[in-house]
Amino acid sequence: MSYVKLKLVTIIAERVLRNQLIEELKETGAKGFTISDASGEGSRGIRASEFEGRNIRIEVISSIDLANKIVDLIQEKYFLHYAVVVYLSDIEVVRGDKYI
Amino acid sequence: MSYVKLKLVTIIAERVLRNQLIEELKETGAKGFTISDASGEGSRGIRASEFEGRNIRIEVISSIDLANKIVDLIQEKYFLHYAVVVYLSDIEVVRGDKYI
Amino acid sequence: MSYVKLKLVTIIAERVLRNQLIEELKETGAKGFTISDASGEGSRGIRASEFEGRNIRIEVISSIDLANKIVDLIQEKYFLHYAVVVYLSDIEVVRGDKYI
Amino acid sequence: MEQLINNFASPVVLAFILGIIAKALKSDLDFPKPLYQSISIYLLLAIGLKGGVELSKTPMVEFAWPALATVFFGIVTPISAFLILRYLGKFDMDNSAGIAAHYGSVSVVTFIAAVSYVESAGLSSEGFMPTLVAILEIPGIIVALMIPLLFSKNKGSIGKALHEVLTGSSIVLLSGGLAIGFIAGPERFNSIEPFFVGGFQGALFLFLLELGMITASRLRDLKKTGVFLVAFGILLPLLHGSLAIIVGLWAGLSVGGATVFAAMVSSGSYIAAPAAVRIALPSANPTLYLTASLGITFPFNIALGIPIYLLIAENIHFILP
Amino acid sequence: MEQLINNFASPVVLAFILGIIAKALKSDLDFPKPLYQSISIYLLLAIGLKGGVELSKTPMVEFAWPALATVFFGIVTPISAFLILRYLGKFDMDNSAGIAAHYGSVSVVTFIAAVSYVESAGLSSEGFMPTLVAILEIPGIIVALMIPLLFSKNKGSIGKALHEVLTGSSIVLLSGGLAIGFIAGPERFNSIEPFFVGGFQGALFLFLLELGMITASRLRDLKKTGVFLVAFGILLPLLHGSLAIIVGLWAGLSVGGATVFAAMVSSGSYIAAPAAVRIALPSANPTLYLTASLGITFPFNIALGIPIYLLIAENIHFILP
Amino acid sequence: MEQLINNFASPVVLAFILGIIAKALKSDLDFPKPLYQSISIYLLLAIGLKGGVELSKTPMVEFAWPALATVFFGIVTPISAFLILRYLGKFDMDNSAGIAAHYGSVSVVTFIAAVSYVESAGLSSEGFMPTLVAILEIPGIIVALMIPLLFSKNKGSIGKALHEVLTGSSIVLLSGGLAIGFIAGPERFNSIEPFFVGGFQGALFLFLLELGMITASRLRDLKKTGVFLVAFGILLPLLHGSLAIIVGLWAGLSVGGATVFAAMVSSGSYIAAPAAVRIALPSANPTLYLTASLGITFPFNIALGIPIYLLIAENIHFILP
Ligand SMILES: Nc1ncnc2c1ncn2[C@@H]1O[C@H](COP(=O)(O)O)[C@@H](O)[C@H]1O
Ligand SMILES: Nc1ncnc2c1ncn2[C@@H]1O[C@H](COP(=O)(O)O)[C@@H](O)[C@H]1O
Ligand SMILES: Nc1ncnc2c1ncn2[C@@H]1O[C@H](COP(=O)(O)O)[C@@H](O)[C@H]1O
Ligand code: NA
Ligand code: NA
Ligand code: NA
Repeated sequence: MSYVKLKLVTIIAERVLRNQLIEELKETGAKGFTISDASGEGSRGIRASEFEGRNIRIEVISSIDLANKIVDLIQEKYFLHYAVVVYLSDIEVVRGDKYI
Repeated sequence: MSYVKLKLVTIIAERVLRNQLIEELKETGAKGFTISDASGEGSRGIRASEFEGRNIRIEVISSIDLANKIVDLIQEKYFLHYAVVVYLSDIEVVRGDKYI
Repeated sequence: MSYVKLKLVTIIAERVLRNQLIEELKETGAKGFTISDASGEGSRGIRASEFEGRNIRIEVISSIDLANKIVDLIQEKYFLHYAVVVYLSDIEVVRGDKYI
Repeated sequence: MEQLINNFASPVVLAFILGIIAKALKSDLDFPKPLYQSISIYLLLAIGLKGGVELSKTPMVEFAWPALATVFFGIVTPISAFLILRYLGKFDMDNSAGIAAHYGSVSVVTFIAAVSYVESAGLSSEGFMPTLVAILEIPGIIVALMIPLLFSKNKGSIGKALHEVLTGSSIVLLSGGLAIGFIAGPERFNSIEPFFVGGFQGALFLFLLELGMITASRLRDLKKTGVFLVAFGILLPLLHGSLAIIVGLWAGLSVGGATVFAAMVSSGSYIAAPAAVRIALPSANPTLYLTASLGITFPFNIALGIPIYLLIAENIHFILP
Repeated sequence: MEQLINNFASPVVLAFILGIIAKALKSDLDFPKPLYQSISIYLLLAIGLKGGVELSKTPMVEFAWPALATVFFGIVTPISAFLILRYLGKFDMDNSAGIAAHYGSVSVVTFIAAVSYVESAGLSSEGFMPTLVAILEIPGIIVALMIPLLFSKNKGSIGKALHEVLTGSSIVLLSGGLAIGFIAGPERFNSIEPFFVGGFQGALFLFLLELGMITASRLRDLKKTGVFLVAFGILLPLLHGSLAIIVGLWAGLSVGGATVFAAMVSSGSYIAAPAAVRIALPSANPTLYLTASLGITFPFNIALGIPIYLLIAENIHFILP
Repeated sequence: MEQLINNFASPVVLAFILGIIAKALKSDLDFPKPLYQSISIYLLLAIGLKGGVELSKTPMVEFAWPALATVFFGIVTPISAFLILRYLGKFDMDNSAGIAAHYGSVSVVTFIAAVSYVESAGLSSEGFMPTLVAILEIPGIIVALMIPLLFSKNKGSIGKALHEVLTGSSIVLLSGGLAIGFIAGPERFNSIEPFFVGGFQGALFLFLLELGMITASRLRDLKKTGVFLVAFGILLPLLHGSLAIIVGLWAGLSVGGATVFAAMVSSGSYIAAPAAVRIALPSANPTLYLTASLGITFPFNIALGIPIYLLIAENIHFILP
C-alpha cells in the first residue's frame, strides 16, 4: 500500500457562514468536504445565529496548493468580521488522486 | 513527561456502516475508538440511510501496524461500493501502552 | 502567507467533566477552545452521565508550552479515575499570535 | 373524482406537497433529525397501541385468513417485482433484487395515510390491520435478499442485514405497541389515549411535511433513473394493490380494510429495506431503489393510489360472491 | 394596572421570567436545540394553519386595507429607526442599518403573545392577522439592507441575504400553513386541530422559557450597549405601536386586531433579521442589534408593551371618527 | 395480588418492560437524546405546575408537618444507607457514601409513577407532594457527600458538586413550575392544561420506554455488583418506605399521600446524584451506584414497591391512633 501525503484543512466558523463557505470551497476546487457541529470560545464573542447551534467545523482533504488557497480565502474575506479559525495538518491517504 | 508517537486513523463513512465498522475495528485489534456525527460530500452521492443522519466519523488511536491494517480493511472491503474515506495523521500521547 | 507551527491538543472525556475542564483550560492559559459531542469506547466502561450524551471532545490550538501544561493537568488530575484520553498533533496556522 | 380532489385538499397531503415546494424553492427549512425520529417512534407506537387495543376486542378467527393473505403477499410481491425488473426492465441481478426487496416490505406511513383516508371517507378498517403491517414488514425483505444469495457472487452480509431487519426499531415499536395495547386493553389505555390518539393526525402532518422534503431530493434523481422505473413505480402498486383488494375481500376484510390492505401490499418500504439492502447488496445502486420506492411509489400512493384502491374495493365488493 | 398585573401572572410571561432567573442562577438548565427548533416549527405552522382557516371564512375586502397598512409600516419603520439611530444615536451607517432592519421585520412570538393576551382579555383579533405577519416579515429587512447598499462601501452579499430571508423557514412555514389552512378549510382542519390548537399555549410556554434563557445572556450585554440603545429599545416600539394602532383602527381593524397589529409593527425580529444582517452587513456589531431587539424590545413588549397597546387602542377607539 | 397484576398491566409499566426487552434483543431502537431531555423537561414542569396550582388552594398548615418529615428523611436515609453499606456490606468509605447519596435523594419518575398508581387505585395524594420532592432532592446528597469529606482523603470538588445539585435543571424546573402554578392559579392554568395534563401519561409512557432501555444495560452489570447489593437495593426501599408510611400518616398525609411519600423516600436518584457523586467522589465506582439505584431499586419500586406501599398504608392506617 502506498500512502500519499496531503493536507487536512480545518475551518471552525460561526454557523451563519455555512452555506456560503461550502459554496466557496467548491468554487476554489475542493473535491469534497466533511462538516459537523461544534461550539467554542475564542477572541470574538456573540454570534448572530446562536439559536441554531453555534459553530460548524468543516474539513477538507486537499493538496498543499488548494490548502493554501483556502487559507487565503478565509483570511481575506472572513477573518476581520467573523468568528472563524483555520488550520492545516499533515495527513496520509491511499488513492490520493480522489482528492485532487 | 515522555510522549509516544502513534497514529490517528480517521474514517468517514456513511452511517449504515456504523455497527459493522465498529465490530471489525475491534476484531482488527483496536483498543478503543471515538465516534461522532458528521455530514459531507465527496465523489459518491446518495446514501441509503439519509434519514438518520448522514455520515459518521470514527477515530482510532493506534500503532502504525494497526493503522495500516485498518486502512487495508477499509480499502479492500468498502472503497468500491460505499461512501467512505480514511486517512492517517501523526499524534503524540502519554502512556502509549494504553492504545497498543 | 507565513504559517506558524503550533500544537492542537485534543481531549476526549466523559461528559460530566465538561464545565470543570473548560474552566481549568482557561486558567491554564488557553485563549480559546472548540468543543463537540462524541461517544466511544476505551479501557473504562460505564459513565455516570450516560443519559445526557456520552463523551465530549475538546480541542485547543496552543503553543508547545501550553500543550504540555494541559497534558500534565489531564494526566495528574483525571487519568486515574475518569474516562479521558488526550493527544497532541502538529498544525500550521496564520496569525499565530491569536492563540498564544 | 370528487374523492380525489378531497384527498388532495386533506391537510396531510397538503403538508407533503408543502415539503416538496419548500425544497424546490431551496428553502433552508430543515427538520431537526431528532424530531423526525421522535415522530417516527410516536407514530409506530400509536399505531401499534391502537391496533393492540382493537385486537383485544376481536375474535381471533377473523384474523387468521387476513394474516395468511399477508404472508402470501410478503412472499409473492418481491418475486413478481424481481421478475419484472430483471426480465422486462433488464436491470442486473443485484439492482433487481435490491429494488424488489423494497416492494416486498411495507411503508408504514402509506399504511397510516390509508387508514386515515378510509376514516375520512366514513368507512373503517379492521382493528388488527397494524398486526398485518408487522407481519408484512419482514418476509418481503428476506425473500428478496435470498434471490441474489442464490445467484449472485457479490454478497454482502445477509445475516447481519436480517438481524437488522428483525430487531429493527420499526418492528420493535409496532409489535411492542401491539402487545402493550393488547395486554392493557381499552380501559387502561384511556390514560394515554389523549397523547396517542388526539395528537396523531397532527404528528402525521409534521411527518409528511418532512417526507415531502426528503422526497423532493429523490424527485431530482428521476431523470437519472429512466422512464422504465417511473412506470414501474406506478404500475406495480396498481397491480399489487388490485390483487390485494381481491384477496383481501376474499379473506373477509371489509371494504375499508381491503383498501388499507392494498395500500400496505403495494407500498415500498423506505426505512427498513434501504438499510438492509445497503448492507446485504452493496453493489445495488441506492439511487435506483430509493427513487423508486420513495420518489415515485410513495407520492403516487398517497395522492392517487389510495383513493383508487378504495374506488376499486367499493366496486369489486359487489361483484365478489 | 390590574391588567398589567394580570399579564405578569400569565403562565407564558412567568415562563419567560423563569428562564431569565435560571440563567441568572447559572443553572445548567438547557433546552436541547432540536426542541427549540421543533417548537418553532410547530408555532409557525399552527399560527399559519389557524389563520388560513379563518381567512377561508373572511370576505377579501376586509383584508385589503390592513394588508396595505402592513406594507406601509414595513417600509416606514426601518427608515424611522435608521434615522433615529444615525442622527440622534450617532451610530455609524452599518450599525444603524443593521439595527433598523430588525425593527422593520417582526417577532413572531411577540405577535403570538399579543393574540393570546387579547383573547385572555375577552377580545379577539382578526383571523387574517397571521397573513399580515408573513407580509411584514420581509419588506422591512429589504428596505433596511438597501440603505447601506446605497451609502456604504462595506457590502456583504445582499443578494444571498435576501434569498435567505425570502425562502427562510419562518416565511415558508407561516405562508405554507396559511395556504394549507385556507385550502383545507374548517372541516378538514378538525382532524389536526387537537394537535395544533390544544397544545398551542403549552408549546408557547416552553418556547418562552427558552427565550427567557436566551434573553438572559443578552441582558448581560446591556452595559456594553449604552443607555441610548436601552431608551431606543423601549421608546421606538411605543412610537411605532401607537402609530400602528391609529392606522390599524383606520384600516378597519377591531380593538383586539389593532392591539395585535401594534405588537407586530413595534416588535423587532430576532431570527430572520440577525442571520440576514450578519451576512449582508458583516461589520455591523451583533451585540448591538441582538441586545436591542431581543434583550430590550422583546421583554418590554411581552411584559408591558402589549397591555399598553390594548389600553391605547381601547381609548383611542372612542376618539376616532 | 390483583392490584399487583393490575400494576403490571398498566401501560407505563409495560413500556418499561418493552424497553428492557428491546435491549435484550439487541434491537437498534434508540431514543434520540434530545427527545429524552425534552420529555424530562416536560414531566418536571408538568408535575411542578400541577403541584403549584394545587398548593395555591391548600391551607399552609397542612403542609408544615409533611415538609418537616421530608427534611427528616432527607437526613436520615443517606446515613442509614451509608451505615448498612459500610458495616454490613463492607464497602469502602467512598463507595458507601456514593451509593448512600443516591438513596438520600429522590427519583422523580418513581414519584410520578406512584402518583399515577394511587390515582388508578381510586385514591389521591396531596397537591403539595411535588413540593416535597423539591425539598427531598437536595439534603440527602449533601449529607452523604459530607461523610467522606469528614473521613476520606480522596476528595473531589464538593463545592462544585453542590452548586451543580442546587442549580441543577431538575430543581429549577420543579420549583420553577411550582412557583408559576402557584402564582398563576387554577384559572390562568387552564390555557396550558391540555398540554401539561392531557399529554402527561403519554409522555410518561415514552419516558419509561427509554428508562427501560437504559435500565437494561444496568441489569447486565448485576453479576459484577454481587448479591449483597441486589438485596440492599430491594430491602432498603422496603425499610425506608415502611418508615415513611408511618411517619407520613402521623404527619397527616392521606393513605394515597403516604404511599407516594414512601415511594419518594425509598427511591434512589438516578440523574442529579450520579453527576454530583462522579464529581465529588471520583474514586467511587459508578457501576455500583448506578446499578443499585437504577438497575435494582428503580424497577423494584415501579413494579412491586409502590403496590406494596399502598397495601401497607391501607392496613397501617387503621392501626395508627
Ligand atoms: N485557541 C483555540 N483553540 C481551539 N479553538 C479555537 C481557538 N480559538 C478559537 N477557536 C474556535 O474558533 C471559533 C472562532 O474563534 P474566534 O474567531 O477567535 O472567536 C471559536 O468559537 C472556537 O470554536
Ligand atoms: N476531499 C474531502 N475532504 C473532506 N472530506 C471528504 C472529502 N471527500 C470525501 N469526504 C468525506 O467522505 C464522505 C464519503 O466520501 P465519498 O466516498 O467520496 O462520497 C463524504 O460524504 C465526506 O464526508
Ligand atoms: N484507542 C482509542 N482510539 C480512539 N479513541 C479512544 C481510544 N481509547 C479511548 N478513546 C476515547 O476516549 C474515551 C475514554 O477512554 P478510556 O479512558 O480508555 O475509557 C473513550 O470513550 C473513547 O471515546
Ligand atoms: Na409492499
Ligand atoms: Na417591526
Ligand atoms: Na430517597
